[in-house]
Amino acid sequence: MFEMLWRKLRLAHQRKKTPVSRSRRDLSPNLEANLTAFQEELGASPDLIIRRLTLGPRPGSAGALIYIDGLIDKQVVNQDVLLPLLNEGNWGKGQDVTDLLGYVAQSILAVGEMQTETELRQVVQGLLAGDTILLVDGQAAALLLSTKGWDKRAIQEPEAEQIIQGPHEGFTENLRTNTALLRRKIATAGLHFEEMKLGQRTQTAIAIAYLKGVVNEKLVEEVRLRLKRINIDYILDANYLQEFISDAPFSLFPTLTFTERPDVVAAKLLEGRVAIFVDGTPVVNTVPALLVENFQSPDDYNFPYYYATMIRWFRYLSFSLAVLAPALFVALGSYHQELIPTPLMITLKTATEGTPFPLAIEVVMMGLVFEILREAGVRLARPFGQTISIVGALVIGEAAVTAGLVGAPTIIVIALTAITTFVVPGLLGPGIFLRLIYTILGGVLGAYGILTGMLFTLLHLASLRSFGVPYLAPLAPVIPADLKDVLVRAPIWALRTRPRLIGWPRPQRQPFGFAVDEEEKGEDGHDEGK
Amino acid sequence: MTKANDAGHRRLWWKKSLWLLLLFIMVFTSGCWDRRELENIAVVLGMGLNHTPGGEGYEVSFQIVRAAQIKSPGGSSGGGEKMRPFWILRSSGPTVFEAIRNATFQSSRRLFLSHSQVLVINEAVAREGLTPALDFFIRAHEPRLSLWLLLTAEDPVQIFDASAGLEMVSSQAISDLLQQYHLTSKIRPVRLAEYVRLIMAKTTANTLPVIRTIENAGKKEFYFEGTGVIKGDKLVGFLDPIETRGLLWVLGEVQGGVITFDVPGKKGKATLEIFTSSSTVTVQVKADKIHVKIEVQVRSGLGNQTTYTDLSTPDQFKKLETRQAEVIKGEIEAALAKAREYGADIFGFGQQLYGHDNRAWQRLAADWERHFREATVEIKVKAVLVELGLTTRPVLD
Amino acid sequence: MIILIVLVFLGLFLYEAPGLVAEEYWRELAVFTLLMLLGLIWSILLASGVELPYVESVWLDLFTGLKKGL
Amino acid sequence: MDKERISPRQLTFLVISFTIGSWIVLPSGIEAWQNLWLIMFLSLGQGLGFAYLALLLFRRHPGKTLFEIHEIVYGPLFGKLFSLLFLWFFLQTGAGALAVFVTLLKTTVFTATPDLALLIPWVIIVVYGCRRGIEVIARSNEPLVLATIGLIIASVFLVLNIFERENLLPLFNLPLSAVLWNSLGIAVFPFGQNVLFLMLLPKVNQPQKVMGAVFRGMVLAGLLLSLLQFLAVGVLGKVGELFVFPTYEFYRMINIGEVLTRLELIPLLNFLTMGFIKIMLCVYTMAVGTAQLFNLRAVQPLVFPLGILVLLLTRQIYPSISLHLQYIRDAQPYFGLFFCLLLPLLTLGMSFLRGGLQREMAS
Repeated sequence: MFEMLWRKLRLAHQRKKTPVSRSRRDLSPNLEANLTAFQEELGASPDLIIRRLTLGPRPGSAGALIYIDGLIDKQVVNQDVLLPLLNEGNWGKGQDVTDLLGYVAQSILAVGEMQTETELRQVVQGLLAGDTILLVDGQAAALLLSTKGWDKRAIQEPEAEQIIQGPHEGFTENLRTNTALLRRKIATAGLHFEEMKLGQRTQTAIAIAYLKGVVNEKLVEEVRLRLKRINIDYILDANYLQEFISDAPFSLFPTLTFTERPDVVAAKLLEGRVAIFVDGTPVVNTVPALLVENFQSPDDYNFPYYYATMIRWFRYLSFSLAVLAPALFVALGSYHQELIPTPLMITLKTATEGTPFPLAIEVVMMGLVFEILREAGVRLARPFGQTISIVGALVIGEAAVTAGLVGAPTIIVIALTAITTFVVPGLLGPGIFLRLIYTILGGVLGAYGILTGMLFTLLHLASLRSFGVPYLAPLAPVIPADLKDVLVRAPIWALRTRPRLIGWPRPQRQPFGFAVDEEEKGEDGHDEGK
Repeated sequence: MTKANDAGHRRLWWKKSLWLLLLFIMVFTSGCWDRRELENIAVVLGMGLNHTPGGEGYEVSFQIVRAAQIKSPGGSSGGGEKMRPFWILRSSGPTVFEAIRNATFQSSRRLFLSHSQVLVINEAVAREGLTPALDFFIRAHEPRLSLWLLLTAEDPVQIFDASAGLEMVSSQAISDLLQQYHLTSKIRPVRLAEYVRLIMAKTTANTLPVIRTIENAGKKEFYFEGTGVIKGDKLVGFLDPIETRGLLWVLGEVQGGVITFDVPGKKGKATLEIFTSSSTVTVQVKADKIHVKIEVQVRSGLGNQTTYTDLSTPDQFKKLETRQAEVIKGEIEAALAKAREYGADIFGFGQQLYGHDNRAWQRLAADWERHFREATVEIKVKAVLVELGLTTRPVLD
Repeated sequence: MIILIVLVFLGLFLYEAPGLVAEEYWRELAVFTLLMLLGLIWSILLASGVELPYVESVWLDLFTGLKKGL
Repeated sequence: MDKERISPRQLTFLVISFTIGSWIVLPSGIEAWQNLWLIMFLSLGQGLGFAYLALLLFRRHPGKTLFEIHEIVYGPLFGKLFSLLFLWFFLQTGAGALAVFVTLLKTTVFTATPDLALLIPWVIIVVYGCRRGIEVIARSNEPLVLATIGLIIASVFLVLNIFERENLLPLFNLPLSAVLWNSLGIAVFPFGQNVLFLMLLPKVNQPQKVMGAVFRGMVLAGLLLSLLQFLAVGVLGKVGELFVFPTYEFYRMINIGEVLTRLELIPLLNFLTMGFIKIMLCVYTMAVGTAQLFNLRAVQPLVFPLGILVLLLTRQIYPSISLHLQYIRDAQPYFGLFFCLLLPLLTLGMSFLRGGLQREMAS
């Protein structure tokens, strides 16, 4: 009862309704009035181009072509719109045509997508989305010609998610290119897109993608509901979205996955997930997101399974190292000296001889130094800057050791954790936060403190749900069938079922083994596979 | 709706912050009592146990690692002799625990016993009964049951003072040596857990290795020699190295070592290397008389020979094997004779009976010593020679 | 020391009580305060060193007495 | 809170971690040390008997918690009295287990730390877990139990070099009376306490699989504990009888090539997680019980004060570990029998007497 109440509260703060009041203004038949209306609406911005021309046969009526320079494809506007309009020959037959715009649309213009609008706000929106507007004196309507075409970034591999073997294409800032990239990956009709506009100020286009027949309808419904409920001025990046529609806004751990790779999004859609595209950012969210997904990477599926399993176990190990290594080092060094093997104990003692600070302070201090350097590395230059910061950190560490301020083992542990945090990029944020908390707990209550910290995290994660699916799905509520892609990356032909909680309507992915080739089947008349 | 909404919202934030506050209270209230930094603990690697000169209390000595020296051994340290990488501390008190605590009058750092490898016990303490002295080492949570127990006639400090040969600290050297016991199989290393288990089982007598110091070119070094026999809880006597190996043959713990004997019918000696050995002991009771059958299998190889004859022929091998079996039998009998002399069943015949024929054991347990002395023991040794090394015939024959 | 205990209990009470009041869970609030008071009194007794009987020693005397009685 | 559901598999895991709980650290029936692992099976049999009795009671009143059954069978007044008795049983079980764990921590590692510093974090975690509800406890319990099972299986291989068959012989050298008394002691301590699950059974989403799940849980827990005792006797031999915490000493003996050694912290932490789950279950059941006793709607606010009560009782449960050992040996069998045999039997009898009303047996 109370729990449900709390959940209501949590979503309550997203539901504040501020009614949007906007009077409906229509276009007027008088051309000049429309033009001044446009100028009022958009201000005298230099990239608003108004091209006056005369339409129709010999005297013809005054018209105007309006577009925003930079948003339209100049080539299309000049060749396919202006040229036919100004060409005398086209006007031959239709001398006394009243609906000039209709005639122009039917038989003159060579533009694919066209719309006629009467309401000013719609026209302005079209203009800002890269359409060209055709107005004619005497007609209270406007013709929106789709001439989008701004210079886009070329498709290249996202720097953050590079893989060794496999496709190297990444999403760009343009929504249409991204949807096209996904279409090329999944070329069946089942791939459905739904678009909507969000953010009063920015009118950013948001697209939901899912595979009909594979996805769970309730999930799509939930995604639509949550997106509609967002009431915000602007959306500039996928993370704005994440904090709004995530199940646990206060939680450390992201309940949506961030990726810029079409092959990853395609794989997730095939598993029955829903992808959310945001125009203007290459980052795409897929929901529901589980903790184990952060440990998967496209490489795992492009390499043989035994190698992939090994890498995956390296990732589990390195994330636990990144979070636990400094804490355990402090706990062992300050509380459980009995557990250090004797030879190591002697070397540890010689290494920490004469260092002034207690171990916990040393580790936390050096940890902060490394974090600051890492951040500097990122701001410094392109991502390779991070390696510079690690090298810088080691140099400083070395100096601290020779000066006798800090023990050498501390530097080794800190450098190790600094590197291992990069292995699982998805959990970089939580990793650093948890490491600090565990180190302090380790310094105060030793291994027992760390255990309480870990249990607190486990309980927190177990209570998390991402769009209804428990966050620790294959591990916390143990689902043996899904473990084949978590503990070990089973060979592709064995990955026959989708994750149970996500793709439950049709868990069966493909029949087991190899396809039966045609002639064989033909002979015995029936095909025993199905 | 909005008003409750904001209240809910505010309370939500307040709840969240309170959990964090709780976490921090927990962090600062605990204030780390048990924290002991690496710098201010004195790592004890070896402990010695002896009576105080007066005789009634215990004197405990410690060999503590001096970390600074280990980094740059023998660094010139101004005054006094070259600083050795360890420091020997003595302290005494009515009980072992009191003695250990009194040590903190002299040591600037807390003594940390978890890493101690060896416990060297003076014979005088062993003669009076060991368990009272060992109780602290079982009961306290710092010392571990994997502690090696050693007996010595001298003051344990002498053993610690001895040069550690290749190692830095003599306790470390002793511990490493005990783990290589199978190279000679003439020492039977015993850990605290093993000693206590046998004492509690009341079926078998305990044995502890003996260590002493010898002069070698001016420097004192430690030297393992024989085993002490502990009957009940008191030291009753010693076995020499050969008898110790006799005991090990019966227990099946000989995993290495060499045997030298005169080649039958030839002038010169042969040394065989023992690879592995196993033994089965069966104890039967017939009309309250104990009959023990000991079968020992040995696999060994020809190590070297000092005769001029070719020993690599199969029948020569046969002769060597029978001769080797006789020598081993001799060793076992020597051990048996010594054990009977002390009336201490160090071979575990009692344990066999206790395990396999409990009723008989209940009957005979009362004066097991007599039964042990009068037991008829049949020893069968099967020696197999499997290897020649690299050469067949001697260089000159 | 007693002041600290009272403070802690007050803090915990304030943590939970407004939520209950807002939702008009009166019965729950009553039981909640009852348990909190029980805890408060008990911890004050404990803190002030009053000699309270140990639970297991009570059971032990009862059952060993019972066994002897049988 | 009341529409939470757990699956039969999760119930089995909860039964395992509840049974393993604090017994694995401080076993009952320690006199029969050498044959403890054999007597285990005898106690498992008795434990299953208690469980069958309890499940029969649940079958007669499907979907009802123990306290509701009390009110149906004994009427509102007496029913509440019996429920109060059981509430105390849950409190003492939880506090007893917590006291044992704190003593373990204090004697092995945290000698100088005051109890409070160990108790406060523990209770915070338990309260946090209970406020999230049984679903979250069950979900986070699964990986922990798998880790414990993995650890116990792994310890078979870790001790191969120090395991001596001799220590196990002779198999049965205990007088029959001692065997029976000790087996009863074990039947009551870890297994009998599962009567607590009578409060949680209605929360399982497939009622017909409940009996199978509970039995599977108890049998698996029994096997695990017996295997661990078997290894401990094999390694420690007679010395095990001396120790207050034999399992801890057993793990201190592991020593493979001077490298894989001194790792007793890992099993210690693992058993602590079992303890956390056990005490969480105790506090959660008390919260649900109190809510039903005063027929309240919300369970969550009760968790905090009950957690504090458990904490306080931990300081008041036994003056010293020696008294606790004597309590386990002499008094706990009676105390346990009263709660997991006598009372359920009485309730079952009364329920048959009342006859008719809830006749329909669960499908």
